[in-house]
Amino acid sequence: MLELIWLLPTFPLLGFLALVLTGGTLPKQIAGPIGAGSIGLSFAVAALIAMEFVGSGEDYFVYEAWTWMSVGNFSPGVTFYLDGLSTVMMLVITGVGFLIHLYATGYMADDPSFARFFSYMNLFVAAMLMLVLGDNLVLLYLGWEGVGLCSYLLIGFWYTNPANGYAARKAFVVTRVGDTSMAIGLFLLFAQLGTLNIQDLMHAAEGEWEIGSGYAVAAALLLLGGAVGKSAQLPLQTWLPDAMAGPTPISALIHAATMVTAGVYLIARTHILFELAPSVQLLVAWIGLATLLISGFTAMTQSDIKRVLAYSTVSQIGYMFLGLGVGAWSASVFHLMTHAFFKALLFLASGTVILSLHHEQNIFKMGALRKALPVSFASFLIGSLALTAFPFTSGYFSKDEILLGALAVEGVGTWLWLGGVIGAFFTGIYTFRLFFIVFFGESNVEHHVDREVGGWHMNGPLIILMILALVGGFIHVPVEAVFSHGEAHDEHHVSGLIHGIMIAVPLIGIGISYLFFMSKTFSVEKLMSSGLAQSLHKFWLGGWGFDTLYNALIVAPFLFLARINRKDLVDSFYALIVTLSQAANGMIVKTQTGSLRWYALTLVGGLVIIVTLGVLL
Amino acid sequence: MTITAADIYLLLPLLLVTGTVVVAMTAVGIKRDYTTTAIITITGLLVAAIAAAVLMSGTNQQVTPLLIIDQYSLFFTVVTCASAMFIAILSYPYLLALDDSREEYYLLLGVATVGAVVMVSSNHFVSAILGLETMSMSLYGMVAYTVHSKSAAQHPLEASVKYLVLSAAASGILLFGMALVYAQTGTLAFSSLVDLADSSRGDLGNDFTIVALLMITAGIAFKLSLAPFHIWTPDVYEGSPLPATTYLATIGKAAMFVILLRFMEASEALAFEGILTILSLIAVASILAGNLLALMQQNLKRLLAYSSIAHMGYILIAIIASYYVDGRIGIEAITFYLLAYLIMSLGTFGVASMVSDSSKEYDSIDDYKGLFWRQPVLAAIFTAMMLSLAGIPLTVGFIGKFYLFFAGVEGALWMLLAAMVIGSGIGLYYYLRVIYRMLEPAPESGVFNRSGQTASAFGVVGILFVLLLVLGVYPAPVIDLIEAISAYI
Amino acid sequence: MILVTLIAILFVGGLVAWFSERISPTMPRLVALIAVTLDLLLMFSLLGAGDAGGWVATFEADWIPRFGISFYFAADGLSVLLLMLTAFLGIIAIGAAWGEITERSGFFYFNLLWTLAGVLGVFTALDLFLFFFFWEVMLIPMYLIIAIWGHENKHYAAMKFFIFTQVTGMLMLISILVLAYFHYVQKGSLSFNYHDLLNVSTAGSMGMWVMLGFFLSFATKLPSVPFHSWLPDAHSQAPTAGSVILAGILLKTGAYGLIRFTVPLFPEASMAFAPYAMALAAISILYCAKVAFAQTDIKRLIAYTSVSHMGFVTLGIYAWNEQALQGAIMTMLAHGLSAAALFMLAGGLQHRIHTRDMSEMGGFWPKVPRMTAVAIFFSVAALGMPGLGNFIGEFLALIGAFQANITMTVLAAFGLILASVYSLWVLQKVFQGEYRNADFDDSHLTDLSRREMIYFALMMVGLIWMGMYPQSFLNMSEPALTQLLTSTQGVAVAVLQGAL
Amino acid sequence: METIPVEHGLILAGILFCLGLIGVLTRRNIVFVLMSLEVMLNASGLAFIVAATRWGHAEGQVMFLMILTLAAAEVAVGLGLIIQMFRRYQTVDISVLSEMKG
Repeated sequence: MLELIWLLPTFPLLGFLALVLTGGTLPKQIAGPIGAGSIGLSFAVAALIAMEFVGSGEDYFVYEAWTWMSVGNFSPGVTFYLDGLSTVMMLVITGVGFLIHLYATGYMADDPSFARFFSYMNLFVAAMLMLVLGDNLVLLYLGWEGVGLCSYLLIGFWYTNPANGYAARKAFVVTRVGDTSMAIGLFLLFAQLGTLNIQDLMHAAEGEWEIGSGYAVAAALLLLGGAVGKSAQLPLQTWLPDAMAGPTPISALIHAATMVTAGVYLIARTHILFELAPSVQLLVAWIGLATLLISGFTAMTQSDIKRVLAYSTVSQIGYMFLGLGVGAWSASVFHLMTHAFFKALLFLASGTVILSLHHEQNIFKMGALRKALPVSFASFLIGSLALTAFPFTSGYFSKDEILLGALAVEGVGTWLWLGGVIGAFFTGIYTFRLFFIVFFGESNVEHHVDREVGGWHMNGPLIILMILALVGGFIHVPVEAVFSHGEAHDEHHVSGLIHGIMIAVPLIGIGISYLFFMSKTFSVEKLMSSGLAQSLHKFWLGGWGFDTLYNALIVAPFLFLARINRKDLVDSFYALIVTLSQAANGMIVKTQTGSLRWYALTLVGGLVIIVTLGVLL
Repeated sequence: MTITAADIYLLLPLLLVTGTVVVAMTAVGIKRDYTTTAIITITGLLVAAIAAAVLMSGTNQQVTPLLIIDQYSLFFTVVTCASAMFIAILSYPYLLALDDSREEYYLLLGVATVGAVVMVSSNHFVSAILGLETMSMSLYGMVAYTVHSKSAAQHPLEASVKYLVLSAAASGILLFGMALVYAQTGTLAFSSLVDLADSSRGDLGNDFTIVALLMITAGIAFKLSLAPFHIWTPDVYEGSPLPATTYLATIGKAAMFVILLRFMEASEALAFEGILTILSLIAVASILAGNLLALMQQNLKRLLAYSSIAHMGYILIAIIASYYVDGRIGIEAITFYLLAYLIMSLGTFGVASMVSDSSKEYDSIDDYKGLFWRQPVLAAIFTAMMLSLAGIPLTVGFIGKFYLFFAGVEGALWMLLAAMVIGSGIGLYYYLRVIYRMLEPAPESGVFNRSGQTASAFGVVGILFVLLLVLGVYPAPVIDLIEAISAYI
Repeated sequence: MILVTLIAILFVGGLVAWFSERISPTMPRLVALIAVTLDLLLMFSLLGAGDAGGWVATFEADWIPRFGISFYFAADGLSVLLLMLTAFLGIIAIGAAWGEITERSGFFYFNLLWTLAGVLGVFTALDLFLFFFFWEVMLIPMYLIIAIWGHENKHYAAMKFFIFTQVTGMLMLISILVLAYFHYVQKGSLSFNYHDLLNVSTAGSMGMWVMLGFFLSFATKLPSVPFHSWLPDAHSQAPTAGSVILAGILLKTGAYGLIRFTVPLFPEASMAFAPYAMALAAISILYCAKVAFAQTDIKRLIAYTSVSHMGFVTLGIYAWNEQALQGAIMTMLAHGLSAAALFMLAGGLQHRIHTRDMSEMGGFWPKVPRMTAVAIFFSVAALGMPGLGNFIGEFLALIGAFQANITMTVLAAFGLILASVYSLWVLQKVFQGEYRNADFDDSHLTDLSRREMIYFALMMVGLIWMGMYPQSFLNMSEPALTQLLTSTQGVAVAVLQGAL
Repeated sequence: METIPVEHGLILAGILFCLGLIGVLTRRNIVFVLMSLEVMLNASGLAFIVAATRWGHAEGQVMFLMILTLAAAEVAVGLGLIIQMFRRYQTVDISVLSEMKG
């Protein structure tokens, strides 16, 4: 059974080929089943494999399809590596992926390029599986770039609008910056350790580098660069909110559930390396913290329903990074999974809302929709609770573990924990701000909602995800073997007070947003009246001005250089040579006057010159 | 001293050419007939060439103090006579339309060839001057030949007067230089000028020798149109009727160069620092001036005149190299390049005269617009010739350039090589310009005069074309031959 | 013998094609296609282990004994790979010209085949004189192709192309002569034979100068900044087939020269020069990527990207270890296909809408979906997407170069970012966005024909093959490279020990 | 008896030669130009004779005779051209012969 693992990426790939080679001309009745079905099949396989693997009690399983390339001592194979971590990932990808595909068959039903959409989606899943199953960093890099490509194609799916194209390019290029740093990391690792097979690499690193050695730090930093790029963490987080330009299922699949968590996966995969570089590991924590706070603030100010969710995604991944940074590996992976559930749920639900309101995304043009859109309402309720870590929802357990992990760190631990808690507080506020504004209050809907779009293939996935979002916290993540020696700490005693705070804070957040946006006890307008508040609001709304900064520092100068040198400076040098020789020709031709006496003069002059020269020399 | 029968036998080629002229003259005396005169001349030259070729088996003998008949001189006798014959063939249709007596042209051509043959086999001042002036005199005539013709498109008069005056002045300088050398050495034969201190009368000093040598150099440089004595070239080329230009540009140059080579080798003039430097300067100046002058030139004949200046500069590099290298590579390079230069110049002018005649010459580059699509064969040949002049592989010009480069490398003359590279770089531009003109779509109007395109003319350029390619692709036999004959210098 | 046959077939085929025009104007392309296909088939007989040195086929005969020059052809795995690339792209080029060249087709295919013949000669000649001979021979027909069938500014472009390559070629000729003279001085006889010259000691400043002569010529052909500026003009003016040959094959001759001649013949000088060469490579990659981004003429843009990509080749070559060299070769092959395909797309567009100005294009996707798909594929390939050939090449080149020179490698790696910038920019400008019925007449803006699709499909398969199972190519060049590496090992070690 | 040093003779010839050159340079009338050429040639002839006397050879005189014939021939051709020129331009000023240039 296990050696059938190669089927996992194969099914989506076949689906992709089927859809592409037919030139995207397949009718929906066929394209839909192919698109969603291929993922369904690989989910089935994944489930069986997972069962057998977990049952077998093995630590890992390796299957080599073929040797990719072999040059000297550099010979990465197309090899699949299965262990607890990749099991979780592959289940999330295929499972959630399948649900989202299913949902999409309904959501995209009216789109003319239906088949094209699913071809991209399938390619994405294939690449994502490569990423998590690859046993060497080169294969991982293949998946890594592949998902980036699909993300680009899907963000720019509605290409007629230049804005989408821009968002797509931005997403690709910004992540490419990270990818490049990661690639350099790969070069460094290979140059130093002579292999890119992850397991060998980790052992070699442990063997050759003592903790905190320069190479370890450098390599870890470079890999981190890749991770922050893909997972939209500081300082490369700017692309994700714009990425919402794509169809909503994309946001759910790529920009919430799977691709953006690839960074988390990478760091978890190479956690040994990060343990060898404690400073970098701590940096990961701080990056996570900063990101989750900043995006938390920003989320509170957004008015586009998907941008709110996008920023919340960024901040949730921030939690995962925080967890990784404090060595709560399994906690991060756990949160990765639960987040996949409830964030996918939220996005899909928002999709339903948007579609029902004829592509309206501004939350202030919604309101009082709980009657009109019952399914979405339910989904949002559950999703928001899970997101705010409401006790005993999935999000509660995972976030709890992460914060405890943070607390356990000596020294800065308390501060990290405090930051995390504050983040949770804001999570409560912005999540329910969204919830209340959309589903309660008076309706600002422009064109009235006739009926909630749905049907089994849209509502089915929502319901399943609701369940998962609720009870996902009780799923056991089989990753002990992976992090066996890496786990930062065993469950030690934590005072009830701490637990109390961690439960209470999000609730307070929810309460505040209730007072603001539900009961209107406090008025946002009054708050906004102060100049300081307004400027703050502007600042947060603009995502803390990162875009502006990067435009000024990088984009503008590049465009300027490109513009001034369109003609290619180097060429003008050769042009100069041409001009010079033509000028010389112009001058020397003047000597050909045609006058005999002048000719005679040159004859004599020449004679005189050479004779004098000759005598002098 | 007496002239033996053996000497006569050795002088056969020379005598044959002379005889040809006499026969032709008598024929004209008996009955004026253009064709007959032409045929007599052509066959005579052919026979002479063959005779010389036959003699070319290991003979190396001084015939009278004036002439040296060795394989080298015989090789160039063959080349000269053959070229003269080609020119004669090409001239035939050209002059056909001339509204004036045409027969004497062949007499002039014959006499000029006599002079050329004397030059290539001379190692003595007297024979050198004798040959040179015989050739020049006849050339004055050839240049001015169409002067009576009302329809002659060129300025033969202006050309010939300029050529006459300047050439005579140059001869004067040359003669004076020779006189000084004679005063120094006491012999009119080419002989070493080094270490005269022990000669019976003591010498008149180094500077004296240098001045003498430089005057000779100047005189020769003028005839070879080397900078700064090049300035007459374009006008004379443009003004003369094409066959005369061809003669001037090919045989005129080659024969003169042989004399220069023999004199330099015999007199060891290069042993003098000053001479060496001056020659290097002249070479560089010629290469740069020639190519730069040609850069924007629109008149084909002037363009070729300028390019010939550059080419003479290239060959001069080999002469300088021959001083530095111990082997004979320099002389071989000169010999091969002269041969190559004859082939490509003859070809180029040949094609030009095939589309022209004495009343209308197509000597503007624009006249060749679209030739490639009108007359592919002719254009292909012309292109090949241009590429050869530019020194592109598959053509003899490349092997020639290869030879020169090799000589330069062995002599480690980096500066001169640099000049040659730069020069050739500029050269590419104007050669390609001509080719590009021919590639352009043909204009509706302006069809060429085809009277010049006789079978024989095609035969000539055809032969030259084949030679161009064969020597360009498989030069080994000729190289071996040249290696052998160069031993005689 | 087989090698000579390969070349002869093309030379003869060219002549036949020229004269076959008299029979019918469509005859020449057929003749050309047959000739090149025949060559390609014959080449399969070269797929074999070869002797100890990895030479699969050799042919030697006297040519100019006076100078020790001989007709010496030989091919090892490296050559064979490039030979096959040449023949393959030759077929593609004929395909590109199939419908485009209607005027004087006979002479066109004559030139096309003679260019290919020259290239084959370059890839197989092991006598340096012979090599130079072919090196120049391939230029003339290329010049004619640009000068006759080119676009609005063809005279300038053709002239520039010719003069750049010729002048630097002359410098190489001088270097070759000096090298032969070295052999004369050291071994007492003249020889232009590659294997003889390998034994000539070229250490010292003179060696450096001579090496520079070679490098200059190859760097111009490659091209590398600052000798690249002939390329954009040549490319933008040449007919599509011309661009395909130029980008796909001719540029590779420069890289081949560096691998085969420059480094092995002058190991000391090359090792000393390597840092500067790698710096030039990095500059080429970044600078030309930047300039490319600024272009509005789509063919110029692609031309500049070619320079940028060839930078990785230079980088790999001067890193001179197995990964880097394999990377360089893979990049040569992959770029050969991707660049050729991109130029065919650009040419196809120009053929359809008679403009190369991207500012007039936009939103073509719905009108030409197949072309768009192809364009996306090859742009993505060009920006180094894993799974496609270009990635293998560039990744190997970089991973090898990193072991030799970290700074330059890191700089070069930034090229990966810029590559994505300009590639996606082209897609945006041409295919995405709103379709506006622009100034040009779009009545001919039709999607790719079945014939065109076949060519592109062939190239796609090639790239995917290289990307997913490069081993079949790596194995071919492997023995040749080991040979080269061992021949220069002593020096490399010495350099590492700082002896030089 | 006391002979004239060879230098003196050569210097004299040199002066003559320069006179000739200057004539060629300065004269507009082509007839005078031809005459100046004569002077130049004869100057070199004189130089030959002086050189010959230095060595007591006859070659010098032979050369001089040759130069005389040479000069004669040159003048013959020259005068022929002058007539043509006068026919065409009604002048003997050489500056009219400057139609070709560049």
